[in-house]
Amino acid sequence: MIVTALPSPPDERRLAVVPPAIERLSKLGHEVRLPTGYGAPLHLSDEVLSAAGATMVPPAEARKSAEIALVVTPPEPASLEGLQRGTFVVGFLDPFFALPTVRALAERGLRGMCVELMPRSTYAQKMDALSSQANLAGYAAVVLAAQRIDKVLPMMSTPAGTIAPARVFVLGVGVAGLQAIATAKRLGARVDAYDTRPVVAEQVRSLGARFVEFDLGIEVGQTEQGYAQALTDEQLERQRAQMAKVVAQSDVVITTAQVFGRAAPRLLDAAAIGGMKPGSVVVDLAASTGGNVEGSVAGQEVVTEGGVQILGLHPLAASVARDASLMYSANLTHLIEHAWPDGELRSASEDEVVDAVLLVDDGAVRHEAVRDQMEATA
Amino acid sequence: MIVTALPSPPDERRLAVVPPAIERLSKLGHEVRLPTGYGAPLHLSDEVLSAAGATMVPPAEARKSAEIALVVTPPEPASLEGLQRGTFVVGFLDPFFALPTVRALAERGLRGMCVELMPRSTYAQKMDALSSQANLAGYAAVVLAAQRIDKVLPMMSTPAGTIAPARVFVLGVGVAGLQAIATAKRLGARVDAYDTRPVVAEQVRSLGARFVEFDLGIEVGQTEQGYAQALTDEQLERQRAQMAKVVAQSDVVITTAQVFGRAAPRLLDAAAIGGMKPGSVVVDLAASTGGNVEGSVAGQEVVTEGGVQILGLHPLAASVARDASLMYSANLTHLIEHAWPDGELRSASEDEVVDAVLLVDDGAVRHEAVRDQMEATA
Amino acid sequence: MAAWQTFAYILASILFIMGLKMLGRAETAKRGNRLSAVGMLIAVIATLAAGGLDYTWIVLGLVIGGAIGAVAARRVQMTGMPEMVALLNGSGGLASMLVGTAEYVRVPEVPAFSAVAIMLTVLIGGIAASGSVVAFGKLSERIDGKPYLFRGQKVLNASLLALALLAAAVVVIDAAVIGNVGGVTAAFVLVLLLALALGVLAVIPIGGADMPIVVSLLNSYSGIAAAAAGFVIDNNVLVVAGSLVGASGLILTNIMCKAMNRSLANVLFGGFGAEITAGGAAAEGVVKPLTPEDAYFILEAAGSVVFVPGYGMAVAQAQHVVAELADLLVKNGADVRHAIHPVAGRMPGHMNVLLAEANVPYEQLVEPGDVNPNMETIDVAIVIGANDVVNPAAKEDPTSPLWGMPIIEVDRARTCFVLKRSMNPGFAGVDNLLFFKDNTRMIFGDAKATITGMVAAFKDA
Amino acid sequence: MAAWQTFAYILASILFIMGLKMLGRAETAKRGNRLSAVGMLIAVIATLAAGGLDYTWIVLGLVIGGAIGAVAARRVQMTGMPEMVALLNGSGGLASMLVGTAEYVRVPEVPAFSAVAIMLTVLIGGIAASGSVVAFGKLSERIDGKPYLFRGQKVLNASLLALALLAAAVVVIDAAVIGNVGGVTAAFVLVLLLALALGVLAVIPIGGADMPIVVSLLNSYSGIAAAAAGFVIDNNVLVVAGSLVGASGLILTNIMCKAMNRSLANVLFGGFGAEITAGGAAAEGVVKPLTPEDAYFILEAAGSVVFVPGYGMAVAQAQHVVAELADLLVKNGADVRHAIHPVAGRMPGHMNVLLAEANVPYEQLVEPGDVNPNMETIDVAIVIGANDVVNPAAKEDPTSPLWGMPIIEVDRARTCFVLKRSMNPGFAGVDNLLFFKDNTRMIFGDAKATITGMVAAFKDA
Amino acid sequence: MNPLLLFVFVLAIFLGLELITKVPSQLHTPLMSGSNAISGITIVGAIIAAGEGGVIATVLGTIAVVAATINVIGGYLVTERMLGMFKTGKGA
Amino acid sequence: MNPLLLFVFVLAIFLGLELITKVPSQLHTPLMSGSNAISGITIVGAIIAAGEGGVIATVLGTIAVVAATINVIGGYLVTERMLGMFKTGKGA
Ligand SMILES: NC(=O)c1ccc[n+]([C@@H]2O[C@H](COP(=O)([O-])OP(=O)(O)OC[C@H]3O[C@@H](n4cnc5c(N)ncnc54)[C@H](OP(=O)(O)O)[C@@H]3O)[C@@H](O)[C@H]2O)c1
Ligand SMILES: NC(=O)c1ccc[n+]([C@@H]2O[C@H](COP(=O)([O-])OP(=O)(O)OC[C@H]3O[C@@H](n4cnc5c(N)ncnc54)[C@H](OP(=O)(O)O)[C@@H]3O)[C@@H](O)[C@H]2O)c1
Ligand SMILES: NC(=O)c1ccc[n+]([C@@H]2O[C@H](COP(=O)([O-])OP(=O)(O)OC[C@H]3O[C@@H](n4cnc5c(N)ncnc54)[C@H](O)[C@@H]3O)[C@@H](O)[C@H]2O)c1
Ligand SMILES: NC(=O)c1ccc[n+]([C@@H]2O[C@H](COP(=O)([O-])OP(=O)(O)OC[C@H]3O[C@@H](n4cnc5c(N)ncnc54)[C@H](O)[C@@H]3O)[C@@H](O)[C@H]2O)c1
Repeated sequence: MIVTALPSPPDERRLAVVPPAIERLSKLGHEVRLPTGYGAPLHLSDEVLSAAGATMVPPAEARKSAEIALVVTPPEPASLEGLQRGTFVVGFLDPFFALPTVRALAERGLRGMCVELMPRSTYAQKMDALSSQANLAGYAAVVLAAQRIDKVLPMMSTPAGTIAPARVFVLGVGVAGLQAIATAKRLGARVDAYDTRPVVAEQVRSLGARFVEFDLGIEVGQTEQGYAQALTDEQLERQRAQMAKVVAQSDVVITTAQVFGRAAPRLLDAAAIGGMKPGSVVVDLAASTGGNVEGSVAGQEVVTEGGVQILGLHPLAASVARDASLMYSANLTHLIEHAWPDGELRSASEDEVVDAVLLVDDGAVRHEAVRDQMEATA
Repeated sequence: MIVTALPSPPDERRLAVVPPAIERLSKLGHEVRLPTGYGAPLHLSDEVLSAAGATMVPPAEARKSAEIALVVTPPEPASLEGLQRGTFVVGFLDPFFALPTVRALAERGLRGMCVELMPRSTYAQKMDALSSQANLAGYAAVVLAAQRIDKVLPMMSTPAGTIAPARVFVLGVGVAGLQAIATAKRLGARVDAYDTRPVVAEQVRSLGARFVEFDLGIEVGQTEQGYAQALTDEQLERQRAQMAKVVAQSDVVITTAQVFGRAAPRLLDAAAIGGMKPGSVVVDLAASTGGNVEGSVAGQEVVTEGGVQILGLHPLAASVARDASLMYSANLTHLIEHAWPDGELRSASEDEVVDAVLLVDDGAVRHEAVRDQMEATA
Repeated sequence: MAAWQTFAYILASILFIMGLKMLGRAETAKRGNRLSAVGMLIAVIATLAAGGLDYTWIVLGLVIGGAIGAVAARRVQMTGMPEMVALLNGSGGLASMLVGTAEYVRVPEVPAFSAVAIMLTVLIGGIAASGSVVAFGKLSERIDGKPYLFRGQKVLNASLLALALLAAAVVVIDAAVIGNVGGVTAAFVLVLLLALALGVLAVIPIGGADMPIVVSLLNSYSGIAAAAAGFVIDNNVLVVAGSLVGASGLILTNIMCKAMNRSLANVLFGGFGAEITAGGAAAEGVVKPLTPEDAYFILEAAGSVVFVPGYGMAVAQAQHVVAELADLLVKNGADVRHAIHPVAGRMPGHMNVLLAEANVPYEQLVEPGDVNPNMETIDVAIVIGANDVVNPAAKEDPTSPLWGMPIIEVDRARTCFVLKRSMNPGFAGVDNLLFFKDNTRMIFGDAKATITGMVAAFKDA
Repeated sequence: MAAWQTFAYILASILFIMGLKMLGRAETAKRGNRLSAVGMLIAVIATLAAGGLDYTWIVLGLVIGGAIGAVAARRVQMTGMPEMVALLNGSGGLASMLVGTAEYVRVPEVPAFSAVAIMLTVLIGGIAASGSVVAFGKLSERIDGKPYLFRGQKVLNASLLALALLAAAVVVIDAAVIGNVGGVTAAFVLVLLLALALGVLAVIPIGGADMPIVVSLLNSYSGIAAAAAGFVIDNNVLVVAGSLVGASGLILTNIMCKAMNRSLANVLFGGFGAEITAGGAAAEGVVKPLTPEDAYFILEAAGSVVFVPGYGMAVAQAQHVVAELADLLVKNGADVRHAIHPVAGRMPGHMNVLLAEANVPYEQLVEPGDVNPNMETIDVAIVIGANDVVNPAAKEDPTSPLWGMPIIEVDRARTCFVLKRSMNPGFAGVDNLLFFKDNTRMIFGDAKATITGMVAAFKDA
Repeated sequence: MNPLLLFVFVLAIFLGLELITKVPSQLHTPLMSGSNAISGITIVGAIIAAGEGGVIATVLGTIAVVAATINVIGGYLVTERMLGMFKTGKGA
Repeated sequence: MNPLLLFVFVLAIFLGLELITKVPSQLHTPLMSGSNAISGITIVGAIIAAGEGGVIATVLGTIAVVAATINVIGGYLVTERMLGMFKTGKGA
């Protein structure tokens, strides 16, 4: 197959292919054709990319010949221009929110492989880009918070007095939340964490942090795929009230709560944030899907009147773009390797992974929930 | 005694007195009079300060009545206006470089207590502001570097491949260097460190890092006070050459090398920096005394052509201003408690600490090296 | 002795052996005690069944003794156990002494070897009997618990012992050369009286706190007395059971000594140890080293422990084992804290980094001000490669460069372990008087190795 | 027996006891061996000095035997030690057998008890003698090291043993009822021959790799034979030394079994164990649990160890003790690595965080691809609370949801310990066939507690 | 006296030294008391002394029997009571 | 036979069981060999058998002495050689 990558938007430093992925794809017999200047966001020159095995061609040419086009974020419909019908567009397609992109794919007869739809099985984990990026985002969130807050995270007993350890509160303990907990613990903070799924309590404790229990009235489960179920309004209210107390005594709050296919739940309102000490930091990892925190803006830093900084981390993991690209490109490579075992796409009816990720095929959207959403907003 | 504090310059967020210090000074029988709005950089309102026991007065009044005036950085000569003769100005006075300030103090009949001159004895450690600030600076340097670099510090074995741990190289292992090592280790980096004083090798290893040995021809000692001795030119040359190799393979370099009373030694030249990978980060903690790194500018972030970021961290520890102020104010409080055991200043001839720190008294500069420096530049 | 009787005695001995072994482990202790009781029953029955005895007095003795024993055992308060054991041991010693005497009286011609055995029985049994009574008195506070001391005590005890041995020699020679001249000689009575006196004199100078050790030692003595009695009446089960108790009692005594941080010699020679302690002269210049193994016995019995880490912990990279030891101590019921001195290590927060790495809970970290006020109530302070921060010169010696610095006052803890590699001073270069204090024990060696040793001792228990 | 002779024997026995004890510790082993040699010398001299013996043949025997022994000991290669010990043990067993026979021949009227002792001496001595020769053959590869197996082996051995016991009973009854009718009876000869045959038959079915255990067991046998000979000639030092070796040899055999991960029963009943292994039927459904204590013996002898941590290590917070155990293994000379599977734990890099916290050097961390190719050469793989990432279903069962995922193939290691609390599946909910593999040992319980136990066993050694 | 008895003595002493190694502190007193009860084995000697005749020996023997029985009965019962204080299972 | 001998036997067996607890694997063979040498104590029996007269007994006894001496001398020397391989100090 001939593989290319569509350039990322200017505020996105991650790349969908970097040298190790190029090498691997070439070894598998694929040809990688990249638009000149593709590596610039990561200081990768055209020479470096060709040395790894890529053919550097003018952008238009890259599109024209491509059979697979890799993307980091859902491409603007305009940027799909020039791709041949039947070409696979593979990457984050944000199916529930980037509806124009999905529509454009279908209309142009392109085929969309959406990595967000990857099954969360043990086997598929090497192709699970949501996990790989969330993991780095969790790390980056803590590092950012540590840099922004005006105190140190660890406890220090010094001749000038003892500095108490900072309190970090992680809300939502998926992959990102776990890594955030681990990183904050490493830096010596006292970490509390909370999630609606009770199974994560053990995982939280396995990292040495404390799991905060709120009384929500009833137990909340998870879907088969491991995603959280949505809470009722009343449950959300109870949770908010009890959480405000924990938030008030925290120096850093990191929120990562997502519900698959929906806007992120609003966990902290202005009142809760208002209870925090001036100088405290809130990092909202869900900012781009609506935000867990009232007032958070994706990609921006907002300082409240009370002196609390709310950082809407976006795009995910962009602050560790080099490693994020490494992981992401490896995920895509694994996917290509799995889906085209010998140049031929596995049939969706036989392969669970292809069935799950193949979002747009033959001009149609294959995923029911996405279809519903599109109809609703049409 | 009546204690006040001179406001810090706008780019300095640290304060010389914060509530715990106010409480302690009041308990010792001193009166703390602060100019209104003093706490603004740290979001401390006048109410909070008065609640702690300070009297909030208009700035001019604060100066007029003060017997002791605390500072965070050497005050501009102009800002000494309004202090009565005989008033003690206590804090960082940067005696070898802020000569105008020293001169102004002497000329106006003020008395200067310079905390940089604190003896480095075990007993005096609680008053040692250089240590307390350097400690936080070491932490802040690593956190800043971690935030700026486009990869993660720890090793991560993930389904998408293994991320190798970042390599951090700490140059100069005083208090700041040690804390930098500890923090980088905590974050999971592979840490190398180097210092000219061989005694620190054990300390480096005690933190789990590797001490890099360079062959400098001869052994280099330390002064009685624990400060490093200056190296000869030839030694510096050898060191530079061997160091370039280590630097080239590092993702983060943190330099902290200082020599008491002199400009910081130049450890890394453009060539060495040029050998580093694009995206790497260099943090120069000595930027404000001339810099260990060619091209570093205090308080600025410079990106080289090769894509290396050079961060001149300045002012020290300002990024963790809240804790830095806590420590610094505690150091000063301890000094006041020690120097004025019952309202009376201990005589310099009897007390080692007072003798050391009392830089300007009776219109004269008491410290010989500083006097020499002043004469040389006069 | 009939073969079946020997077999019964062998069976009894096996039960004693297994019983003793099992008594040393919590899970099996109960079963062990019962096994050994069955062994005793078998031995008694086998003895009675051998026949040839007039049962009247025996049965009378058994009934009276049994009744007294049973009632006493039932009545005694749980808190009064040690003194009860002392009394019981006293009657055991008395019994052995009487058996020896009876044999001497009964047999017309005692062979020399038997005479030796008899004298040992009488001497050791007598000491155990009267010593136990004194121990009982001290434990139950019928006698003042303070050590009774007077000049020349050592000399007196030594002379009395010499006299007793001399008298015993006379008896033996009597027996060997001219044959036992029917009946008790003056020399024999003298041995008897001196034994009783020695028991009193040996125990009286020892302080009440050491009494449990003394009782254990006297228990070992009465075991040996029983073994000696076994030689007197040529009875194997007595020899076996007595020797077992004698030897294992000695080991137990040693274990108890270590748990109380006393040396066996100190207790063995009674008053001598007490006298030195009472003298109270600051034992400056004398360093008391300890092995990690012995340290275990003290830690095992400690209710409150404070760790004081310093730069040496960092050098040794001992933080993980320290955390593990702390864990074990907590599990063992001790209250454990880590007191971090502000200047410990080589950078501010040095100890925090290490202990956080080892996952020591923040709740266990305290400042000097939190432990100093109650330092007297701390059973053990473990100083791990710290030096300047625990140097009492800071409060005792105004000429010291450390003078005036607040320290962690481990010198006031009940016991203080100092773990370091040598007597070298720390960063400040100041010698440390802590090392010479009475309650300080130096554990030399790399701190990690030392603590690893303590941990091993714990896990092995 | 003269009193002085008894004393000499007692002295010799004490030296044997101390010698044996010291032989068990590396620091004292040499001194221990010499002490026991001195004990032997004393025993021999005391025997010779008792007089009443015709020295001609004795001296001849001593000289010839001494010369052969000394030359053989000097000549043997260091690598040939185990077979040398087997031969030496064989001559010891032979000697006891002959002593028993000689006594039977010499004494006109053997009492029943002595007859029993003689028969035991002959039987056990004979087995030790011929068994040792076969073991020598296998070890020196003069006999094929493979287990010789045939149908009905068990039955044959059992019948021969029964026959031997029957014949021995005849001899004893002979002696008891009609008196020893002067000279060797057919029954006696039969016992002798059967003993020799049993020795051969018991050892021949055992594989060469197990021979050291067999030699140790035969050593214990020959100790018991010596003790039995002691009863025959009413000699106490024989009884003591023989029983000591017999009992301690059994313990040593047990220790060696554990180090080789074999059960004593398996070896004791000779071929039976081998037969099962040879059968080779996949023992699916049978789980073999192990205690941490026994695991120690295997680890102690391991030259290469791979740790495979998983989510359970995180839950148990066992990382610090894992690092400690790894340290101890390295000190013990083993090559140690930690193989981190990419999906181990519950987040990417989960294991890295934990192991970095415990200061495991990065050099010890490897990926599955680094260990899988040489897994056969790994002595022990320790799986710590991992499950899915070591599930062989990923390569063996195409219907499994894990099918196709690269795993860490610990099932191919020589021995694999799996530390978990139960047989529950992991995150993926898939049952794990690894638990049932032949070379897998399950160590149930919290992983931290388990490893702590292993560490304790190590430190205690 | 049978010289073999010396043998028995030596072996028992060694065995006694090996038998006990490490004892948790709560067991110190029960172990002491339990082994003290065993040292009451002198009861066997006392019985023989009390039963073999001779007036003085009988008197002394009877007193010895009383004393030894107190030791034995009291010792076992007291030990039993102390051990009853521990919860079964992991008492250490 | 003296029944006390049984006593001796029982005690020695128990002592043997207690004497060895944990042995580092390098010492397995030396310990086996060293204790094997001790089991050569049967030499005492052999000497008596060879020296007490009777033709057959003397023949058997003499062979027994040869065999036992091989065991004793060979055993101690072999053990000594094996232990010589360890460095002194911490050999474990
Ligand atoms: N905290 C700071 O910011 C800072 C900065 C600079 C200097 N200081 C100074 O450092 C000192 C700190 O006091 P401290 O009590 O922590 O340390 P210290 O007084 O320097 O004593 C450390 C002790 O640890 C022992 N040690 C070293 N390696 C060891 C090992 N592997 N195992 C066991 N023991 C070992 C040494 O004794 P052996 O050699 O006998 O083993 C030494 O006496 C103070 O004087 C302080 O002023 C502190
Ligand atoms: N790495 C990631 O990013 C990530 C994220 C989400 C999910 N996952 C999934 O998680 C799994 C990871 O595999 P894994 O082998 O590490 O874990 P696993 O398959 O979940 O097995 C963990 C095992 O640890 C045992 N365990 C739990 N607590 C223990 C304790 N205290 N002591 C001893 N054992 C204990 C459990 O058995 P007992 O209950 O019998 O003790 C369990 O079987 C994979 O299926 C992977 O797909 C991974
Ligand atoms: N099988 C695999 O190998 C594999 C791979 C990746 C992830 N997973 C699992 O999938 C699950 C989801 O991971 P993710 O990181 O993608 O999750 P996510 O990003 O979808 O959500 C983050 C977290 O937010 C939580 N959350 C949702 N609503 C909340 C609310 N109102 N309050 C508090 N918390 C709320 C969720 O429970 C979840 O834990 C995890 O359990 C993870 O272990 C499994
Ligand atoms: N007694 C006390 O309690 C106490 C208190 C504080 C500091 N100290 C000691 O004082 C010493 C200095 O501490 P500091 O942090 O103030 O030092 P500093 O800030 O003056 O210098 C930082 C480090 O740079 C090093 N350096 C100088 N020239 C160099 C070169 N050319 N190459 C490489 N490294 C070079 C120095 O050796 C020093 O370690 C330390 O040893 C510290 O432990 C002691």
